[in-house]
Amino acid sequence: MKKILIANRGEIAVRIARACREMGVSPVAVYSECDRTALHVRYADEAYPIGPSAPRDSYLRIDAILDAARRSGADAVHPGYGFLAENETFAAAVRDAGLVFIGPSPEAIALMGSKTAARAAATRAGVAVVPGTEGPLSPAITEPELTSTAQAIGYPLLVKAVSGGGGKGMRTVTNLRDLAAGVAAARSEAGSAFGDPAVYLERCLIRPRHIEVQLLADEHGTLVPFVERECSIQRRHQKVVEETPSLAVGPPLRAAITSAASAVARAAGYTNAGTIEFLLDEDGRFYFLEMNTRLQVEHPITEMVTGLDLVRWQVRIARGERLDFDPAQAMIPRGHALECRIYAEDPDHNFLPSPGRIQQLRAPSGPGVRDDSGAAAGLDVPIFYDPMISKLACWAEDRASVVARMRRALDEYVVTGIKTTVPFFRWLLAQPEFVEGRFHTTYLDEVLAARAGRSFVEPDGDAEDIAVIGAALQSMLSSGVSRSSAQGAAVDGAALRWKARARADALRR
Amino acid sequence: MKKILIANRGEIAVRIARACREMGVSPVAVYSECDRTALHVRYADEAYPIGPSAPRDSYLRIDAILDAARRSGADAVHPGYGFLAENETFAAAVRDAGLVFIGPSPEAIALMGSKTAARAAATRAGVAVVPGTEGPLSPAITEPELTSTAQAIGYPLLVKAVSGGGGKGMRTVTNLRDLAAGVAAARSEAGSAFGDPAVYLERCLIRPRHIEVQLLADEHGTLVPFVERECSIQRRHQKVVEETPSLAVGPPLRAAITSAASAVARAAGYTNAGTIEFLLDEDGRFYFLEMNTRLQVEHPITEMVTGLDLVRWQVRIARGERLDFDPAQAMIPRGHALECRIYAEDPDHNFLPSPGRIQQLRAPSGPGVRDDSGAAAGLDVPIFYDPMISKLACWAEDRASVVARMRRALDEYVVTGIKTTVPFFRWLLAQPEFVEGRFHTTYLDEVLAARAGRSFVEPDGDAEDIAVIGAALQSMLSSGVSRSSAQGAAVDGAALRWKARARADALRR
Amino acid sequence: MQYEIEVDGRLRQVVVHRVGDGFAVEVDGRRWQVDLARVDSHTLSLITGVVPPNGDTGDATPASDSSRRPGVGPLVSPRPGGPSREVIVSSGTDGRLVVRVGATAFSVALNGRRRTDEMVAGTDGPQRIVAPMPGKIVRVLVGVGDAVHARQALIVVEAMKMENELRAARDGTVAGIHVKEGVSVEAGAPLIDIL
Amino acid sequence: MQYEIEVDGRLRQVVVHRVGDGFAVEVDGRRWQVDLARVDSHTLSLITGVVPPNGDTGDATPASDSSRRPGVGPLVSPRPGGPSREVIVSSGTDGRLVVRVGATAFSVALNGRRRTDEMVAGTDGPQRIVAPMPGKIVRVLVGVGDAVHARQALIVVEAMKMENELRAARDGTVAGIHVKEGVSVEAGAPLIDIL
Repeated sequence: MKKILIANRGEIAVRIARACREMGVSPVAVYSECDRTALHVRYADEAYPIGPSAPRDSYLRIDAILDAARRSGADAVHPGYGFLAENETFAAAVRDAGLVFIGPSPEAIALMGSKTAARAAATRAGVAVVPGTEGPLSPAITEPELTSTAQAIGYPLLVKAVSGGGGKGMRTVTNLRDLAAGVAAARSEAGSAFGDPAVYLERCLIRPRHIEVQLLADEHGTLVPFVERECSIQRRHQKVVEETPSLAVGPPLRAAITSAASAVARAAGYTNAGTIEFLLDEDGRFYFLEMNTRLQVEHPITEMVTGLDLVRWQVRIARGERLDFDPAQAMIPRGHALECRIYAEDPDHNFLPSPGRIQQLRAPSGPGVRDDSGAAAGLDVPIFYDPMISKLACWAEDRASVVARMRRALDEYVVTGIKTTVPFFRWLLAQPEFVEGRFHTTYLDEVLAARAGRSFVEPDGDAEDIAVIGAALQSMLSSGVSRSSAQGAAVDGAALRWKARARADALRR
Repeated sequence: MKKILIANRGEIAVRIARACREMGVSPVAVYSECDRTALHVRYADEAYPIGPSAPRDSYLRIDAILDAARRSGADAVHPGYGFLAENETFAAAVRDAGLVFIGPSPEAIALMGSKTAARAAATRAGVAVVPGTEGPLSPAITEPELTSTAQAIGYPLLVKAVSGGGGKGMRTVTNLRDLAAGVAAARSEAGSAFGDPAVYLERCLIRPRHIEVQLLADEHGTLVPFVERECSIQRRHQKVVEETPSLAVGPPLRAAITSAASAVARAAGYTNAGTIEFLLDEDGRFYFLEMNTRLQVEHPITEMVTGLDLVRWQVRIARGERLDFDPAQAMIPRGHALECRIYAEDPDHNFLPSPGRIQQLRAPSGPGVRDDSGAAAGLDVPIFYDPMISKLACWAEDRASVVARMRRALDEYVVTGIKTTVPFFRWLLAQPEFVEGRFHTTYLDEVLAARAGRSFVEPDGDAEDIAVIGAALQSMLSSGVSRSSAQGAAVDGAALRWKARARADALRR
Repeated sequence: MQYEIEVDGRLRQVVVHRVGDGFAVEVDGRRWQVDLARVDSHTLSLITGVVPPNGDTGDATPASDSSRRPGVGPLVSPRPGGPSREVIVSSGTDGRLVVRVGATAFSVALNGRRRTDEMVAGTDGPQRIVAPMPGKIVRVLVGVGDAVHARQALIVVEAMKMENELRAARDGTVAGIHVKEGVSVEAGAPLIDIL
Repeated sequence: MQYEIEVDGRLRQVVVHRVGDGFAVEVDGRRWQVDLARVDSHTLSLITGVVPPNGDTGDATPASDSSRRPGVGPLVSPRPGGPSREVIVSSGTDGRLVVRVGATAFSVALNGRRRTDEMVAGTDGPQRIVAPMPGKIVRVLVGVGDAVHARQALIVVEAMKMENELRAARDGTVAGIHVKEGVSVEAGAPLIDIL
């Protein structure tokens, strides 16, 4: 494998390209019109345009992507996450073009990509699923049929897209009155987001935690589960903070839930990287939720506590290599890792997207900090895609330390020109519920509703005075004569002195 | 401990301030005239000026630093490395001012700070030292006495400053003819660098490796040694690349050398963080070289393979806390870590310092990369201090992977406006001797001498064509307005050609 | 130099004097000493102290401070050193500035430019809901004449692959609807008026 | 547009043509297709391909490429896509530029203005003024038999919306004029002969 085409954009395309470089493989990028200067294009060895900015015209265009692969001479395709990552037609088309698809087989994607089929597979593997409809709702279901189906499951319930993911095409319905509208809304969103309006119903567990198990499986029958991740901090069913290990999971539960995950994956004949998601109820029972047949957004935190590079292993598995590390390394976490998804959204205005040009960007750094970013100063955050600009992950010896480190890193993060969710995370990480790990999947929506839009910025009075002073002084400096020329002259003088001294030193030696 | 004054500058001041923030302690900076806008000043909660730019007028001014501590209300002082970090007078003055010195006692600094006293302490602890004089040479030593002393040790030998460090005040003498001049030069350099011209003689081992042992010791009698670091890649006795673990050290040698280090530190009644340096000869024998009674520049790589935060532990030890982690965690490395010291030097011109204003700076990021930097775009690299602008450290599962990752990270590192040693590291990490770990403390000087100044940049032809194309297009895009094109226009064709010829001649030399 | 600066809905009066190498700045009568250094065209480094009316330099242990000066009015050049703040000024929407102090960002308007953002409108007067970003109108949830309450969802705009509900800032009545479902709108386009 | 650029002690001749949305660039006769995007004031993103003499677009698998074009000369607008390089141009010492291509930095010097053939012409013998780029003849400034001196403007060619004056390299007499005002010419077309 000499050249890998990355059928994605943004931070994950950069992440995969970095893995390629470290493996001596040449990364090839594809780009839509608005992504011509995106980081993933500049970071790749080659780049090919695949169409207009709307995803259906570019990043979802199987033909254009395969054409780019052929033109570049790539011998493999990495789909990243989102876009075509869980599209079995794409995986099959890549295979049919004689290229390696870095991911599971089209058959496994098809099986686990349908949420209803995946639920059936889990049941066959002896793993409990959240109670719900066995298959998708008939498009022609009558209102009385719908009512009685919902009644049998019980309220509150979730309407979920069969082909869904990332919280799209999902609605919570708390009573009969909202049922029909919820189903209609979910169908509409699912249709436009995934090209498949099919939805199903599932009971809404009370205050569950979201626990998921990363897996790697090679093509020689070895399957390795990883220590769990917890992703209970969600806004409208979208993960915003992830951590590993979970405070709610001890060694016995870890053994049980990873065994369950392995059983489901084995039953599906799964290979490469995947993640099985569970809900954990207040009594410690867990239920299969769904399987993501791809690299997960939050994979960095697993890499941090296990020391295993998941993208590298994806490539190695696709090359036919064997999982030859000690499985205990994947199961016994070292320390604690936390990830915040930094979005171009305005947290003080109901998390509305905040596209636009990034004026300045200064990412945090130093011990235990990893910033996987697709953004750069001068770049526009396009309106066409998910507005995540970076994943800020931290590692430390224990959970209290990693929370403190994340707060430090958030304080260092400078992004101007657009709004980001950094202020929201600074607020969240100071909440006692978060610090003590007392949360569940609806915690965040509840606390946000209770705040009723109150700003996340709670400045001290001095900071506001300093802001006013800074605005006045900046205005004065920008309007008046700049001192920069005088400063420049001083610098040149200093540089000359240093050079003179260095030469003198060199001569003395 | 609520507020820590950091008596240092640059990357290490930022590193310590980050640890402070993560511990809920307020960091206080001090700054010299040229450091007013330095990163460590902007990153601190408070900042106090301590004098003109020359170190003796500011960062070496004990009175000014204590005055800043008093004004800020700090209750502790962290000295970093360099400047006053190994000055027992400073440690004592901090203690006498009622503040906590985050480091060993003045007595331990005094004992181990004198290289000859430290050698005696090591001998008392039963650890072999490199053969050499027992104490400093008498200032009044006669030439016949010097000759016979040197004869007894044998050539080649090293003249070393008693108070030295960082390769300063050190001379290699290969025969009698150069002896007197070498001693005189070392004395002169030591006097100006450390205020103490005393020197001693030590046998120069053939092709030794530099192996060092990090230690932590609390105030309750617990002392923990760490897995070794290897720092054999040195230019003129200055470390430029460090790694851990060493390819030359297996578990039995690790047990022996860490025991020896512990014995020396215990004999000195040592507390807080320190490092004992050894030379390892080709037969696997090791000799005590010296002890650094402070945080080491290269501490990040130890943090990466052990998961222990050394700066945090320095603060905790100074607060009287106990080393309560499992000592095995410090001794059993996970994976492999590598650090490159990025200097503002021009590797293609004999590593001359390259001060000036940083125009753009883009640090590498992503999995396994840690950049501890004191630099930022728009900042001047001052002429007064060590020109290290950042420490780029990488971690990976094994040595081959970490070398590949470091190469990837170096490729990502963009610094414009000044020259840096990044191109040199890109070259070094491609050398078979480096990749295979076949090196020793004089490897780099030998190979640099053999290259005779040949450029480290070995571009492919395409890249040069692209550079030419980029220059033309950039000129076209900024036509008429850019300073560079205006300057270019002033040069007529003939003059340009003449310059090109002269430059080609210069490069051929 | 005198400025009127609005931040968080409040007008602040700022007077800047140059004193020695630094500045003395009054904010609504509160006096600050400011040592200013420019990092780049958008970034300032401020080392500040509040100057009490007696002109104290604000040292932490003034009783033992030999450098302490007696009160000599506001224009003393005090001993430098104190709280360090990095300030980054960037342009925001509607001609406002975003001023970042440490990790906290403030939206400010210089010299009387009033805030025009209906999203955080006051407690009375008409509200106009405008498109916060370019996007497509997915659903209009209210009709002209409907009574709406604060935080009620009014309209759904799809942008960046997400459906975003825009809500009423306070109680009122829908007076006008400027868009239909399915149309694309630019940022700032008026969508709904509420009285 | 023509440049003379020195890199690593060698002088390189660069001719830039605008072709479609991109550029065709010749470097010492080697022809590149360049898709250019500006990232910021110092940073360019180039997606390039070498164009072989037959005008092939440089696809990796040309045999099966339905979009492959037959050789039609240098000014085809080829199918975009290919090697991607980030180029950062910053000012170096002595008026030189530091041009970073990927991870490698080059020190280059450029003349910075449009160059014409006479700048690199020999010192004696007849001169032929040729079109340095495709363009349109805007004005002919001399007639046959005119005596001209070195650096005298002879003819104006418009290309890339810029008027470019071509000048005599040295003193002489106009022996022939091969074009008229208003005509379009290809790169390399003979324009004026001087004896």
